[in-house]
Amino acid sequence: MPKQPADVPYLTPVPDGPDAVAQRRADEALIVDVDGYEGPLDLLLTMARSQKVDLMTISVLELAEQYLAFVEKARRLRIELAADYLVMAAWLAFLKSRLLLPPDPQDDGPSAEEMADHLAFQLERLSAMRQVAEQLMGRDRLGISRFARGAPDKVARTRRTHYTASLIDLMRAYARLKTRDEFRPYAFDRKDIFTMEQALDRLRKMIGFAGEWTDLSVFLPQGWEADTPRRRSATAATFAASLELARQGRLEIRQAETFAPISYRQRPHEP
Amino acid sequence: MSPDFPPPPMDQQERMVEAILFAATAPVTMRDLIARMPQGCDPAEAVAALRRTYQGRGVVVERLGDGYAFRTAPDLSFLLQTETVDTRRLSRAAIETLAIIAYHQPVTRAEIEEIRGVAVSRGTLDQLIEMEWVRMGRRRMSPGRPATFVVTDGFLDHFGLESSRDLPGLSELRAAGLLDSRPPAEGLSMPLARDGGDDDIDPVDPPEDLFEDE
Amino acid sequence: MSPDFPPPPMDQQERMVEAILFAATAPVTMRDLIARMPQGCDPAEAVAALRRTYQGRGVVVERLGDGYAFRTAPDLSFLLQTETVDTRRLSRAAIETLAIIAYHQPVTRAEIEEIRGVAVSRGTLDQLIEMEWVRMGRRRMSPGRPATFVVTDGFLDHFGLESSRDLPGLSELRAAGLLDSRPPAEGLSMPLARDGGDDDIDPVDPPEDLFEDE
Repeated sequence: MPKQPADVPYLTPVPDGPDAVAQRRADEALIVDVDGYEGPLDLLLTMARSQKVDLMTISVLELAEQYLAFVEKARRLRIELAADYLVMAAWLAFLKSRLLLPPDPQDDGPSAEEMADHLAFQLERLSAMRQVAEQLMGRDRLGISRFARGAPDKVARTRRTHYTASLIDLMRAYARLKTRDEFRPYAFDRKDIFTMEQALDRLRKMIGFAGEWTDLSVFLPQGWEADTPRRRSATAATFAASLELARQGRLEIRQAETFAPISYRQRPHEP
Repeated sequence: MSPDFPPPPMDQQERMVEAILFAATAPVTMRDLIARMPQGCDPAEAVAALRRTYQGRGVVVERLGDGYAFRTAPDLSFLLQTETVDTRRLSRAAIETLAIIAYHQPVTRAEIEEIRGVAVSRGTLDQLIEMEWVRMGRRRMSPGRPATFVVTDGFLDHFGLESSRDLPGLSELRAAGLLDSRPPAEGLSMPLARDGGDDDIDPVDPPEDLFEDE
Repeated sequence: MSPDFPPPPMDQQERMVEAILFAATAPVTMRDLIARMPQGCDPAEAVAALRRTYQGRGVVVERLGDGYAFRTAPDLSFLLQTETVDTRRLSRAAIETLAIIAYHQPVTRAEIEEIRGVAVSRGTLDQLIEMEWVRMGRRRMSPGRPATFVVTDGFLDHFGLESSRDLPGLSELRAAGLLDSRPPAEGLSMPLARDGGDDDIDPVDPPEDLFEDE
């Protein structure tokens, strides 16, 4: 059942006649005061104070009516209220209707009483914050009641920067400069390096002939056994290559114990 | 100084603390005192002695937050009004916001707005931060990780508080349940109209680590 | 205040002078004190009493020109100095310039610039000279008689070199893998070749070097 404006008790009729002007002035004075409020909650707090009771025992219903009357007056006077005042009015109208109607057992939201209690709590909390803010501002404040030293001594702050660099930094810097000119695509000397690619190539070709277990050294390239660094490189590369071929299932590896010679043979074909 | 030297006698240590505190405008922490005094000194005892010496004098040693500072005795303020630096007048909104931060810290912007029932303007928080009375605290571990605000040592100094536990009326407010963070249940909370102005733009989030510390 | 009131007792007057001198931004003259203290006070006597009180303390009341002010006791001035030592790595520009001087000395600024391929800022050379790692050498007997730079004994000392001839040569740099500027292959870890890494990005380039490097 939609409510008609006339049903709503707080909508007082606009008075006619000479009284109207005075009434209008009074209303305007109230409304113009809106600028003095820090939002709708502040306005509600001011209205609540006029009930002259403890905020916790305030009649929220009465407060809601007072607020709604205020908003209605503003509307009548064609004074635009900020959006938050109107949102608050809508919420209070809702709260008010909830407070007046018997509770709906189907509704599992907060009860009207809970909403009203929370509003009272908020008003009391805001009021308390106002009070402590005042107490705070009334303290012996620095620069007002208490003063710091007016001409503090300068604490001489000497900052010493200690730079560090190591010889390796220096060498790297120089190397960086030098390589800028003579950029060599590959500076590493690989004359004595037998690569894994080379070893793979070699081993792939040779393993076909290794039906019996054959020692790793047999697979080393010619001329690489004599010189130690070259033999080491060739051995490492060949071993790495053998692992790859074993993974591919092309050969088998055998070693009797740690550090014993390693030997290979071609993986016997499945019968 | 080598640790083998005996520390200076206590009356000398008191003189040292006196000189250091006199020379500074901001409170000096115990750590600073330890760092600046010769090794083996006991600045805590020297500070205690100094406080006794200055009891009832024209300037007194105050404990402010983590530090100590000389401040003129409040009863003599009438002589010193000419020294007053013209501090910007704080708006009512700023004062209220400051009080809410002090009593509810760490508090998010949304919580401040819930308490005041209005949007907190960007300028208000900026002003408090610029005055170095408020700073960002840890982010809240809730959806959106909102920034929180806390009061600073500068706030404690300004209002002559040893710590934020000494805020006037704190225990009464707490006992009355008025400092409980009561997240309003759905539909319980009063509406807060957000006007579309730039007031609503969240403060530019600083790189987290800068403000993460307590 | 009416002149009929008796003046405050002298110990109160002393407190007043104490607070006024403490809070003042400049020495306070006797005239200022007379103007600011309640009528009937005797600031001259109060100042004298205050000076006696502070005799031998960490701060003392001094007469400075026409006025009076608190000053730190001269023997405690050492407390008002703090020295902080920052350890910083040399900027890339500085270390390269230093390397060129070390390897090519005596070398002119124009030559350094030619090798580096960029202008050498005055600040970089000044810094090396101030660190006493580089000094001016003989002037070059060429048009314009440009100054040359050489490394100092302090440099040799710091880098543990007996003479600048002990600097590793190019072939040794190459053997150490330092001349291989090939970027290391993906996933191939070469302990020695990692050097390029953080060395190249100097986190703390002093401002003068910011625009100098390529």
